[in-house]
Amino acid sequence: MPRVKTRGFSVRAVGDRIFNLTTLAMALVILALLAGLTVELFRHALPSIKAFGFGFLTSTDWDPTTDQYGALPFIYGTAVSSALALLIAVPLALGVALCLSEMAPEWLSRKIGFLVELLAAIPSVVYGLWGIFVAGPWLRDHLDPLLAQYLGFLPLFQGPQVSVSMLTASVILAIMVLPYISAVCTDVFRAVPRSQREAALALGATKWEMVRMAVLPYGVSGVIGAIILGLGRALGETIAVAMVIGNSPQISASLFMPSATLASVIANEFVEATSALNLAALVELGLVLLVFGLALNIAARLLVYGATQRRFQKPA
Amino acid sequence: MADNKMSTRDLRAYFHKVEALHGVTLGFAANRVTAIIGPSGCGKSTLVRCLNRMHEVVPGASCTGQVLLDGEDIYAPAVDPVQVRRRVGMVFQKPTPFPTMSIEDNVAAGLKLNGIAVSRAERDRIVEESLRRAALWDEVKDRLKRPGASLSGGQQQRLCVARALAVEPEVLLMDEPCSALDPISTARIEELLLELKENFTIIIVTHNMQQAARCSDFTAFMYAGDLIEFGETRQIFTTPARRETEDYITGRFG
Amino acid sequence: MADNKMSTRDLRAYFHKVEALHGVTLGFAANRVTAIIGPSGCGKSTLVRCLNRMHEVVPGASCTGQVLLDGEDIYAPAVDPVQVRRRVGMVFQKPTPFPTMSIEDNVAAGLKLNGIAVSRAERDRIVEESLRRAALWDEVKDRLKRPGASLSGGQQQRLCVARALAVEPEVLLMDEPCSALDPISTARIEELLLELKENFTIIIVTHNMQQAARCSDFTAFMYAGDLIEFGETRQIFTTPARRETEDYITGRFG
Amino acid sequence: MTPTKSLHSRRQFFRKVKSDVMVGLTVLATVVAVAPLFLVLGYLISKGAASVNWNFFTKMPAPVGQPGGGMANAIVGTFELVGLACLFGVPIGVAAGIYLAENRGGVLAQAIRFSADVMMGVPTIVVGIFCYAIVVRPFGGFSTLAGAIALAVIMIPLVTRTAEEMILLVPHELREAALALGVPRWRTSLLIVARTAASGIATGVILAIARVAGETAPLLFTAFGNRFWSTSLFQPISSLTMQVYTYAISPFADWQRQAWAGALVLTVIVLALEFGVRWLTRGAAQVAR
Amino acid sequence: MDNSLPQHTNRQYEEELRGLRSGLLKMGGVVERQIADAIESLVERNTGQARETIERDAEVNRMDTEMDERCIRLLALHQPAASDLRFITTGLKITTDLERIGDNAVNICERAIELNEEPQLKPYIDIPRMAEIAQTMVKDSLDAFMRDDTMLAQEVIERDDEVDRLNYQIYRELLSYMAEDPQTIPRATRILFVSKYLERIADHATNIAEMVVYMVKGSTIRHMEKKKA
Amino acid sequence: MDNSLPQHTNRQYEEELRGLRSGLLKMGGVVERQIADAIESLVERNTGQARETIERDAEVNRMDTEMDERCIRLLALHQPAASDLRFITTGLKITTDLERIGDNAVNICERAIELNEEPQLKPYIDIPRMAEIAQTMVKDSLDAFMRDDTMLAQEVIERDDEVDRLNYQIYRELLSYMAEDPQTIPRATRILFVSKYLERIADHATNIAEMVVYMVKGSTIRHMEKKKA
Repeated sequence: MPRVKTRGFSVRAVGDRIFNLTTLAMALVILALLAGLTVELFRHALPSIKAFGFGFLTSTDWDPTTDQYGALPFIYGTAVSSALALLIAVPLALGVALCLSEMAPEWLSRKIGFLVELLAAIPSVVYGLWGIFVAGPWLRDHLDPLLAQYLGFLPLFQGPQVSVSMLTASVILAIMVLPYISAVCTDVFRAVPRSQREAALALGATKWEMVRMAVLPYGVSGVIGAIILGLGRALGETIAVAMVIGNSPQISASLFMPSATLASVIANEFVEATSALNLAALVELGLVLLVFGLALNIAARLLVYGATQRRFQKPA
Repeated sequence: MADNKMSTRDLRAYFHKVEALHGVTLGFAANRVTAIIGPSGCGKSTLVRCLNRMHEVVPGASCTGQVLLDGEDIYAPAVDPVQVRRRVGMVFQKPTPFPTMSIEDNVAAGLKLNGIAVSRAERDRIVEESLRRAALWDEVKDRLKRPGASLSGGQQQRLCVARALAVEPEVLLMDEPCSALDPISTARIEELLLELKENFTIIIVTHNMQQAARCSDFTAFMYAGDLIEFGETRQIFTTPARRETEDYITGRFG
Repeated sequence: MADNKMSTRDLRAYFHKVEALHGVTLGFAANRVTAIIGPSGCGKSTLVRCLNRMHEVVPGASCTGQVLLDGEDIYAPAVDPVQVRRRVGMVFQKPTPFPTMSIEDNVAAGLKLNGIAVSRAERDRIVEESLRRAALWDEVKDRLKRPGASLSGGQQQRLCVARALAVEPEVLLMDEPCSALDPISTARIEELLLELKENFTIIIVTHNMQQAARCSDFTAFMYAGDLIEFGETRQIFTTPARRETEDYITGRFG
Repeated sequence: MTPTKSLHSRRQFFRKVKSDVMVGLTVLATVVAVAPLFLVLGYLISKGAASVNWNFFTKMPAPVGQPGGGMANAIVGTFELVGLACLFGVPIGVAAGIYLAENRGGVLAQAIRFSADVMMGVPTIVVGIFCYAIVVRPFGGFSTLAGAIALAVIMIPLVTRTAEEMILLVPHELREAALALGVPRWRTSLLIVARTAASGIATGVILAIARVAGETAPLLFTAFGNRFWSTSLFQPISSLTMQVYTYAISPFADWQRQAWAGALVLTVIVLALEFGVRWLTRGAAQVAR
Repeated sequence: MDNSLPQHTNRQYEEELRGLRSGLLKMGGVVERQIADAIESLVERNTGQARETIERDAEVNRMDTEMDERCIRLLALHQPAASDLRFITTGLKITTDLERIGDNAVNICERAIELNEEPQLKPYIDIPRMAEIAQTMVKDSLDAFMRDDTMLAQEVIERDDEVDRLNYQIYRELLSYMAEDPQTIPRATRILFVSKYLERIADHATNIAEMVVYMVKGSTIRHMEKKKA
Repeated sequence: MDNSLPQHTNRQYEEELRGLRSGLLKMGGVVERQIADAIESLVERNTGQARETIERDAEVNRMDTEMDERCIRLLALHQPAASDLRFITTGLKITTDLERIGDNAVNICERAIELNEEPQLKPYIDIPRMAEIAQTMVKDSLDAFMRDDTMLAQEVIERDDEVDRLNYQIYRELLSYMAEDPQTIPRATRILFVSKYLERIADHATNIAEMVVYMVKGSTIRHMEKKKA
């Protein structure tokens, strides 16, 4: 029988130490990347920040020929396209999530869930392509006239109808963020213990009442988190939007008109930047995007943690 | 046993094609505690879940035969399972308070479904009465607004009992209600059974023979989907009629 | 009790600042089964986890006092906890077969993971002997290559026993090894204890008093982090010396 | 009883109808949500399949107006970029994931976990700018390396978080069981915990690959694109995504046709990865059961 | 744990235990009365009372069965341990003794009826004294049982010698009666038997007391704080 | 479940039960021998044997205590139910009877020693017959217990009448002896006591048999398939 070995500093402890340090170093890379990202963007945006100050955010003037740069049209474009996308995507995503987690039989739910995953997997450039050649023209020819006819009294639905427009971008964005939102929501709903559902049913609840009583309240913070996460995606989406929004730095009331977002303008102009200030202004747009993105993500993560971390908080 | 509150006739339950209950015919006396015992997988939980049509909630589950509640078949085509579950309440193995609701909201959760809008005062009365019946009132009366999840495991289980009682069921099913609890909480729940049976018919599934011995009036012993023996608890535990029951109770299995 | 295999002296365990064991002094006789009973949260699991230095694995956990194994303090500064755990094996509440490994690899895991090179024949011999000791050999000998997770719960737990035995420990700690098992599997494990004690010193934590009564030689009763009473099982269960023990054993708590 | 009963049953009926309507709505939502997938795939096949031929995989892009030509350099470029990104991203991501799982409660770990989550939400175009700033500028030009680093930066948080979550799914008891056998901590972490989570981690890696393979934005000003073979890590390189983008927004019908073909190939690659993951996790799910 | 003796958390168990306790006390009471009545019917030559007493034995037997059933039910349904278990097992054994005491009382009555058919042999002096001692022994042994009182139990055991002494004295006395007048032999042997029955009753009481000592013995090592109720 | 009677999965329990069973059988054997030896020492006027038999009673008492402890241990540690419980509780009650039978054997020996000091009153004819019956009753009642055999138990109970008849016959006979010759009175009363002791022994055997019936009675409603071992 082996006795307790009373070696001084065992090899095993050294192994543990090496292992810990290695993984820690790798983990620190992430921290370094995030910090580096922020710092670098700020550093390269500095000339623009110095030149325009706070006015950068409120000016509507974006003119590389005169080296005048204002971000407001892009901020507006980003905000409207994202908001509209969410307006379309959220109800659908919630419906999908409830259908997958509550209504559909498991085998079907798994299959549909996979399809939704595929929807998320399709590269954005493909959506952009499809948007340019299929969705945009279809919307222009079929949806826009309808909207103009019945809701034309709203300034939103007035003016000429073109295929590359805010509306097209929003619809494409909606299709793109929907799977993200529904996936998180499905997870959140599935995280509701079966016992909770059965408890509601055993009290004499109908299926919908069960959802209202046991599923939705349990998942509410997670759902909000998912929506914000989707918003973050919509804000940052670049290529698909750049392809279908028309890239026109203007603020227009009509959704039928072309527009531009922060990301789309960076994608379009970065390589062709005419001056150092132009580049700095573009980087500053990136910085604005980053700050929005960070803020939203921080908010979303805090909420999603609350909803889904529960199941990981098993006692040690 | 003329005054059976519930009874089953040739009840067979299935999971997909697999028959989990092989024709159980059994009566549950009104205002008595009936315990269902048997080894794991003997179908005791399935049986009890057939009694309030919770069995069919599981994907792929179905059953045949009759389950009579006051003489009416709850599986008759015209019967709405939702209504059955109002009359036959259930408490599960793990305590399941709704985590987003306060203690009183938890108790009143079923009332919202009740249809007739209840006044605030009426609601408070029902909450108090249900909590009293579940022997929890004194422990929580000062913190009714606190979340249900803030209670201890045993308290949560009694909260679930109160919630089930608030909709005034006639029968209370308990599916291993103590298996997640420590001995002290278990003893509390067992004592509660004695009080509840004055007003309700109670059916309790337990894998703990001693628990069945301690707190039931009648005991049904199940094995491999069959009802092997049913009788008064004292008879089952002192002079069982069937060899299988005898073997199980005296710890000779397999 | 001159032939104590293990003993503790004024053992105090902490979670962060909270003292969970208030100075326990206790001896565990060699080749005997010692049961530790007590209500939930009394510190029985903490105590047993201090005996192979698994307590300190939990973040924020620490302990003071001595734990002697064959008279040597396993908490002496020079002692490697890894070595302690080789000599003091442990089986947990839930069966924990390694899911990526076959049955035989599971049994041999202690050897393999430590990089101890043994010949194929030697390894097979150890696997067979360990499985035999855990009374599992006959049930699995034809499917040693199948994954460990393919076994039933009770078999998985015996697989874990075999795995613990394969590294030839001197003491075997069992932390509520049957609480996740049905009565039949429980009975198998209990019977196993009787056989194992011929070669090992066994310490078993259980919240099931009857289990302690059935299968232990000595029983320690703990309450709120204190060792209340220790003695021969038959004495504890027929004539306990302390009122607290008496009350717990006769079901008068709180 | 009678008056309340009729009232009662009317209400019961209402409740039932309401429930059924809501169920119907969710089903409808699902149909609407999934429809675009089939529309997109349908158009990809109908518009792109014709142009996917041997030349497409073997030939270089043809100049405007000249028919034929392919995307051989872009296809190879995509694999090169993704492969390089994996080389950087996977080890760092997995190791960081292990660290996070091992040090669940630590303040540093929590900060890192949070950073990883935030990183996942950073718009990829911003990552592009970042890599432009730290690689393209100092090295004096667009390059394969810059593109690969950009993709790696996107991959790392994805891999880290899936690795961590997969490791956390490994029951705590398993770790304790190994420790109780007298196995040192680092061997436990690698040989038991990470090993058990391996298929899950692989899943995460593949998903991350699928994700970055479809990225365009971060490559625009890092890898830049190249009409020819890229011969060095420090030269610009093309990728399918960039090629599709360029062709799609071009006014030429030939190029647009090529764009559909490129999109089809790209989508097939990405979906193949997704199906691979599905196959992997199916196996894992069976083991778990 | 606080200092007052906590109740069983299982009320039904508590009630059943209490039922057993009071049932045993009641049975003891009936048996004591049987002894007293038997002796009274003998001393006062009251055949009617003797017959009544004999009839009442059925009640003792019924109680015996009932107590046994209670004990078995408690054992089967509540798995008692420690002091509860000792109480119940002792109860199980004591009922036999109580029932036998009842039988002995019946036997006394039977002899009394036979004796009442003939003229009185001699005034009973020692027999009533013996009966009284036996009766208090029964009472005290039961009290000792209920109170876990080993001192009292010990005392009962010691008092048995007194009964044996009286028994022997009566035997000697009757022998001389018989030797003097063979006519008295049938009556004397009957009285001899009565004396023997009383001695038996005392023996049973002693037995109960011994069991009480045995029951508590295990706990002599214990602090004396235990069980008050 | 297959058809052979399964063993307890708890082997220790099984062993303890077996230990109790064989212990009770052994105790029964010793007690039977005590009766036989007591009667032999009386009939063959062997004072030495009588003394040995008296000494051997300590063993019976020791066994009594041991069996009780076994029963209590089984009850405390293994929570028996159903047939096991009935077996153990009956065992608990039977030991008392066996021990009392042993006491009666001692009493017979004591009378034998006294009788051996005087000339033999008359050859023993009925006493050995009675002893034999009582002895087989003890044996059969125990066998009935071990085998759950109510038929045999019933038979034992019926045989008690035969013993009572013999007892009465001896009583009549001795009465006539005494009436004829007062000199014989001390001896005759002693023999009378011996007869009484044997009758007691038969009573105890009857009692055991009755308990066996009671123990199995609960199961008369049961199918008769149960318990073979």
